[in-house]
Amino acid sequence: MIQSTFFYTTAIILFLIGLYGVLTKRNVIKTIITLTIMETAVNLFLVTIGYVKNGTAPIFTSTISDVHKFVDPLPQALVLTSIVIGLGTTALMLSLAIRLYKKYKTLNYLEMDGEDEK
Amino acid sequence: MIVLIYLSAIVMIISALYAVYAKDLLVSVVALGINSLIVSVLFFLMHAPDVAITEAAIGAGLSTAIFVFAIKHTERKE
Amino acid sequence: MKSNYAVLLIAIPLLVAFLQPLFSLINKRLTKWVTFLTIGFNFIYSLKLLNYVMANGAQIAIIGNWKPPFGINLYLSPFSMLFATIIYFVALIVLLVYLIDKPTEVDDRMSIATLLMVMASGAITLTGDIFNMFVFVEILSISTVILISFNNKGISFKGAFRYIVLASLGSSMLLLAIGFIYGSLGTLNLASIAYRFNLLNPVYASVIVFLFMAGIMVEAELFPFNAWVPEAYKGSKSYLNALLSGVVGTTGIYVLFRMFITIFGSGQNHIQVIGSVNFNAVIIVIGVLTTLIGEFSALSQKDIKKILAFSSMAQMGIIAVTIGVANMNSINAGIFHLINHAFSKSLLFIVAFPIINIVGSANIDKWEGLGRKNIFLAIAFAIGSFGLIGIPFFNGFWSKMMIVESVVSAGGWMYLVIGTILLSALVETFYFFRIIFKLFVDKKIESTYSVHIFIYLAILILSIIVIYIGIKPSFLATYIHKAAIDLVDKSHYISTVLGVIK
Amino acid sequence: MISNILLYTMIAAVISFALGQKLKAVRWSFSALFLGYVGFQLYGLYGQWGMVETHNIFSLGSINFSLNFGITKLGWFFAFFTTIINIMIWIFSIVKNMNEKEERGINFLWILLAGSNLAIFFSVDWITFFIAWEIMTWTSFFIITPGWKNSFKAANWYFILSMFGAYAMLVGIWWLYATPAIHTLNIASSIALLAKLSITAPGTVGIIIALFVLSFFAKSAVFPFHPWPAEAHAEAPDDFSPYLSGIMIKYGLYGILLFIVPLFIQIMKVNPNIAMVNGIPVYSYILAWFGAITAVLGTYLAIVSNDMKKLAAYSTVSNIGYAVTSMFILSSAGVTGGLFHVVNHAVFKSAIFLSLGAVKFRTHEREMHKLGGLATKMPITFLTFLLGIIAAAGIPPLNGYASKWIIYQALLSGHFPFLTTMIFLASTGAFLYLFRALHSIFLGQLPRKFNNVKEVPFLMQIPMILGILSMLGIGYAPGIVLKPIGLAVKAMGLTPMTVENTLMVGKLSSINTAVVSSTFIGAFFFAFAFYLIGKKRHHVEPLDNYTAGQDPEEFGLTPELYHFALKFYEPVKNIFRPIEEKLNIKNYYRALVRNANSFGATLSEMFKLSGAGSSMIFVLGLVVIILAGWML
Amino acid sequence: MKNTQGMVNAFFAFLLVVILGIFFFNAINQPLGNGLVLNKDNPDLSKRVSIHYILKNVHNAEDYLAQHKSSYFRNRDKVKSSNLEFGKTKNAESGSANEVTSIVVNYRGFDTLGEVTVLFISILGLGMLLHENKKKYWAKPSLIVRTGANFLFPFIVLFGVYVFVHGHLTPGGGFPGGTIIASAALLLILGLKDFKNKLTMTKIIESLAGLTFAGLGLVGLFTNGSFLTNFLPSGTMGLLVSSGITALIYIAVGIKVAAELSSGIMEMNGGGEE
Repeated sequence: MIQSTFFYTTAIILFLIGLYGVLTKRNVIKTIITLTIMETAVNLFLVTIGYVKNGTAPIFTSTISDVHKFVDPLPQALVLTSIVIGLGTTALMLSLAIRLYKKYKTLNYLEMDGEDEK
Repeated sequence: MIVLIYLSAIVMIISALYAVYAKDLLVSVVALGINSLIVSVLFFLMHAPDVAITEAAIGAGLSTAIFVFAIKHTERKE
Repeated sequence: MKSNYAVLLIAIPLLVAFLQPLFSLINKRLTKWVTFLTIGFNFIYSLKLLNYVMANGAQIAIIGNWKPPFGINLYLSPFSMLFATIIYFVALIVLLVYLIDKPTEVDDRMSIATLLMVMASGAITLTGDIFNMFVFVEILSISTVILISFNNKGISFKGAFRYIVLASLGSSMLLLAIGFIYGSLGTLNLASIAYRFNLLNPVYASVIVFLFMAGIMVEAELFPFNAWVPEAYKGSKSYLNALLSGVVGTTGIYVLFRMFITIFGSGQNHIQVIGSVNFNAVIIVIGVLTTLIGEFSALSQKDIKKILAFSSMAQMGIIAVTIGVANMNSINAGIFHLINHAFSKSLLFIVAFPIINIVGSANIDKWEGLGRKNIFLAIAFAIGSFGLIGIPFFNGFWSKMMIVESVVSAGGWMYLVIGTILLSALVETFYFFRIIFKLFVDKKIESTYSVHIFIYLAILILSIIVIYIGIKPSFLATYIHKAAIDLVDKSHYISTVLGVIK
Repeated sequence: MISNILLYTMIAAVISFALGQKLKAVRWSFSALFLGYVGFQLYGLYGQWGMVETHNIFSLGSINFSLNFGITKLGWFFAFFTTIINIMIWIFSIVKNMNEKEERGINFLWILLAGSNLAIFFSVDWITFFIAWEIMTWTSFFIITPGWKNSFKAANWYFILSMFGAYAMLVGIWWLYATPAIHTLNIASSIALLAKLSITAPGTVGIIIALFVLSFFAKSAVFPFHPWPAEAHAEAPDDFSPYLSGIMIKYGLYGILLFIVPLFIQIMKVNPNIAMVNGIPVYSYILAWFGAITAVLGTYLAIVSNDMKKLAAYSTVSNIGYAVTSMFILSSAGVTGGLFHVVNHAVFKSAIFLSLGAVKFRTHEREMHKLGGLATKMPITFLTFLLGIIAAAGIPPLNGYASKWIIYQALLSGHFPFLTTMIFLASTGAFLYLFRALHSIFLGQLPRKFNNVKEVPFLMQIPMILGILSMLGIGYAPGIVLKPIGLAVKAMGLTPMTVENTLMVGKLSSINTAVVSSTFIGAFFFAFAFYLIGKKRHHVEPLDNYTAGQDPEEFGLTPELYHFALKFYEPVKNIFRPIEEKLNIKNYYRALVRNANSFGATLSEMFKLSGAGSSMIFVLGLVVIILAGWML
Repeated sequence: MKNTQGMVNAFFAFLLVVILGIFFFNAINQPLGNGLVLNKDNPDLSKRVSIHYILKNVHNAEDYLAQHKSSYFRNRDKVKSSNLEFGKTKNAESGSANEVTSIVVNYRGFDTLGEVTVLFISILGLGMLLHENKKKYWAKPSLIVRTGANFLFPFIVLFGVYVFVHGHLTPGGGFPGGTIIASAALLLILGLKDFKNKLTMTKIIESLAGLTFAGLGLVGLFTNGSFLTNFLPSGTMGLLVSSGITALIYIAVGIKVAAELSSGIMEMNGGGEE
């Protein structure tokens, strides 16, 4: 079955790509995209922590109820919450981006110096 | 089966790089959608159906919609 | 169990917040009053709990009837209740001013955001579970964004955007740290993390602590993560900045205190060297850098909001140094200084609000002669800055004395640290002296803005506190002493929560 | 006993502030009367040595903060003579503040300052000393800058240097408390323990002494910190300058006498392996040199200054130099001389400043070349100024001579040839600027616009007359002042000089001041008699000259032209110009300020850089912090 | 000058990313030897607190910890647990067949309450920032989309309701169910030309749902002495009416998320209050 180190490495690589993007990109919406990538990477990392080799989904059904083969449900609960938090922050950041664009007519963060800067 | 998973992981990383480097914002939003779609597939393969559905509905579905709305109200080129 | 009702401090504001949209359909000003009354309830109830806890020691409040290592619990101790009470009190004073600010059509959303922000920071001080703390940190950062963009100028959106980028960067790192902790220790409860933290592999543990620090330093306004401070403070209304620095900053530093001395600390001699990384030195270097940057950037500023922003960043740096030094005196000094800073900085921000309206601009060169126009505001500003700088018989003096004593007694390269801190304190004294001098210059100012009675009330309350702590700090000293003991005593924390002696 | 004196001072300050805007005279006379009562109480306290009162404020962690006051011989002496001088000044300011707008705030802060002044002299442990020190510093700022536009630039140097000194002392105090060998806040015991520690850990003791010396030198404007008194005294309200240069600048000297000098004496006794330079520890010798340099620098700067109050301020700096030098040669004559000079300087310098205040009260002019010929118009002020500068120059009948005589005794008997030459150079140089001031202000030609200048009201003349009497009195019988000084010197562990009411016995020689003063006074009357007998002098108008019958006015001649006062010592300035360019302390300070501001600007610029730039600093910050974790 | 500064900045960012990369990989691949570390190959669940959530024997574990104190941490698997059977076990501790839901709502319900507030406050912030957002008219939707929208809307809503009603039995729950309903609303916005935002109605639904969630929690506090306790019997595992208030809470969460996200999308689409 799948080696979980593989998922850990993908998660970390994705996280680092996102971090690199945040630090270098100047476009407002591009930064939001890179932050979302980072959040997905962290979610992938969290779920891989709960992954048990050849386990089954932690749900009792009429056919499956062998408790010891269950995958760890707690990281999944955490990821459930963190995905929705990610959605919340992304929605807020995007509305900020819209208001910034309406005010400064540009999405490039460097060129946003309005008159009330001084 | 294993090859499929390794392949999807590679696609995920490529779509993430694409999302970061694409000049056109819509293209990078689509790449982001692909990325979260593949992640929800991986969640499913890791026996986390709950998270898979949520990631699909929120990550692929709604986030992309919100991004498109935002681009509609601002501009497309970087 | 009586202490389980402590969760009301969080449940009632949440319930009221969910109801606020209905109130806003009736009348927007009503939501302002509802927020004020709920925070008032929170303050009174937390005062009662504080005295209860001071009398019979630390308690835990259980949620969902699952005992601590398995369920989520709130840890009510002199340290956490003291800070919850101070946060609610500062928020109450700021809301007093917000009640009479001119109405806007987004007032209902704004009062909900303030209510949730204060609830979240109170919850962070109380919670005993690491993921629960993450969720409340998230609520805190989102409502801070709303608070900053309430002023709806270009700069406030820039400040808000920069804050939310850093905050979500920090929270992903926080989540990564929680993942690492759960992966190795298999628990999310702070007490059981504390109990088994030293079993961790040193390199692994240092990664956890670095990631956790990255997550919290955004709220605590410490060096690499405080790029948002100047623009956010310039963008938001000045009395709301009192919330930013008094509530958000205090919560950030509270978490640093709690995590670095009780949870990651090594029992009696506080933070230990994890693997090859000496975290005492890391925090001290962060604190010194923040203080230097904060003070010297404030020197060249002309805008009062930015000056006060940089000065609150610098004070947080000084408190971070006391966390780094981590002997008994320095923890007492850090707690005392954090309380003093919360009061005197909020007083300065609240006084700045009417002054900006009277003078018409936040640029201090235009403030000349204000003392002639409104002597009460000028004296209040002087009291606030004396409290912050540490003039004898004002509240900052005692905590500054203790900070110098504790850092000097740590010996070794601490003399360099105390040198930079006092150099920056000298710079801070200078630019506050420059502002006070400008206030009392003999010049005429005409303005029609009349200061509302509530603003005077808020300023009066805070000035009385600043002076009272200065003259008779003994009543506060008992609280701080108990809080410091509760903070440092790791095995007591573990035994109250888990019932297991370390 | 002392704490309720301080409490009454607080109450008095509030009462006098509460008095209405119109009751100015009542306010100042009330404060003068109150201080008289305090002086009387202090007199009553003479003799109750070693009585200590403690009030503990709170204790947290392992420190308990408490205010404790006690009467020491040195402290009582300083407190008593400063209160007397303060009463004199307040009588002067009753009238002076008639048309002063800011006087209500100044009065409130000044009474608090007087209270903190007493608290400094009566504090027995370091915390009380530091609290009183900071209250004194802060109240004096707001008196110097009571809201006048340009007084900020003048006072900000005073502010930065004294706060720098205060923080240095703060670190010193807590370093004392933190070192396990000492671990006490009481001043006396910290001296003894520090001396013992100097055997084992001379390095730490050296740094602690350096910190305290830094703070005291910053307060008393000794060599590296000498520029601030000029602007601060010039800009201060005219009745506050005598207080500032008579009393406030002596706190540093009080600190030295309280802590540093007894410490050096103890170290000399206790610690055998100390590098000695003809009888005293080497660092005490170096500090003496600092005093000497201040004396010479003060004289030079006084010579070249053109503003009368700046001139007086620089002369204070040079007098401080004499006192510091004589104190640091650690002989009993040296310390007595230094202490005596502090008192004498306070007396004659406040007399000089009072007369300058009177001149400014009438003429509202500070530049010396715009004044002249006021002697006839303001005789009493002229007389005070004349006797003041004679005392400052150290000429026998007046008190300056007595203390300078002891200082020279100490320097010569201690075999310090170079120090003596420096002090001698400085005090002879004093003649230059003192008589220049006398000539430019009182002698010479009276400018037209001061024709109807009258003498200052009688109430302002009283302190001046008191000044004259005390100068003559101390000159005639220095024993009155020298006896309490002897007690203080004995408390420090030195054998006091043998002194009678009018007799002073030094190592090399002894002098009977009564005989000396009476001969001088006799000679003066003899000369005065000659002046009266002589033929009636015919006063020649300067304008009565060969303008060939034409009216001198149209010719453009005015009396002011004949008043040579503007570039009086230009040649002296030209001699020292090359040196002044290179090592001018003021330029160094200005450069320091410029760098601090630009450093601040670049830092705040770092935050403004949006997007790319700021993330670079973000990254650098993280890398620095991670490395700090490893290295330290 | 600008791109050189960009280059320098890119280099520093790359430097930091490499350092953090080394950090993380080093932390992941630590040998199992000295000290606890992330066990990659087969994480032993019995070392984690979630073993009790799976076996639903948290109360037994609490008593065991109370008696055996610190030895509990070494032998967690000795805690007595009853075997669980889908459709058979009665009145189990948390009663919901889906373990993840039992953790999300029952064991760690407080997090979900926080989570719902996060969504509530961020949509509120969105509304505050965009409330004067004018509607930008899109290209006219094609015929297929218009008819499809009207036709598909009820079915998507039905599917969403199904997902969050069966939250405690099958995968999915309040959050995905709410999002599906919100995507149905999105479909309507795309499909109908004259779509008017119904914000006040969504606001009322949203606050009522929130009220039920917090209200249930408070009822738990006042009846059983601690917030969010499951005061209803948890019935037989696997049936629709089981696991006490967990199902009710998840339905409330589903409705709240649905109302919030749809009002968020309406505001994002612009056109203001209606």
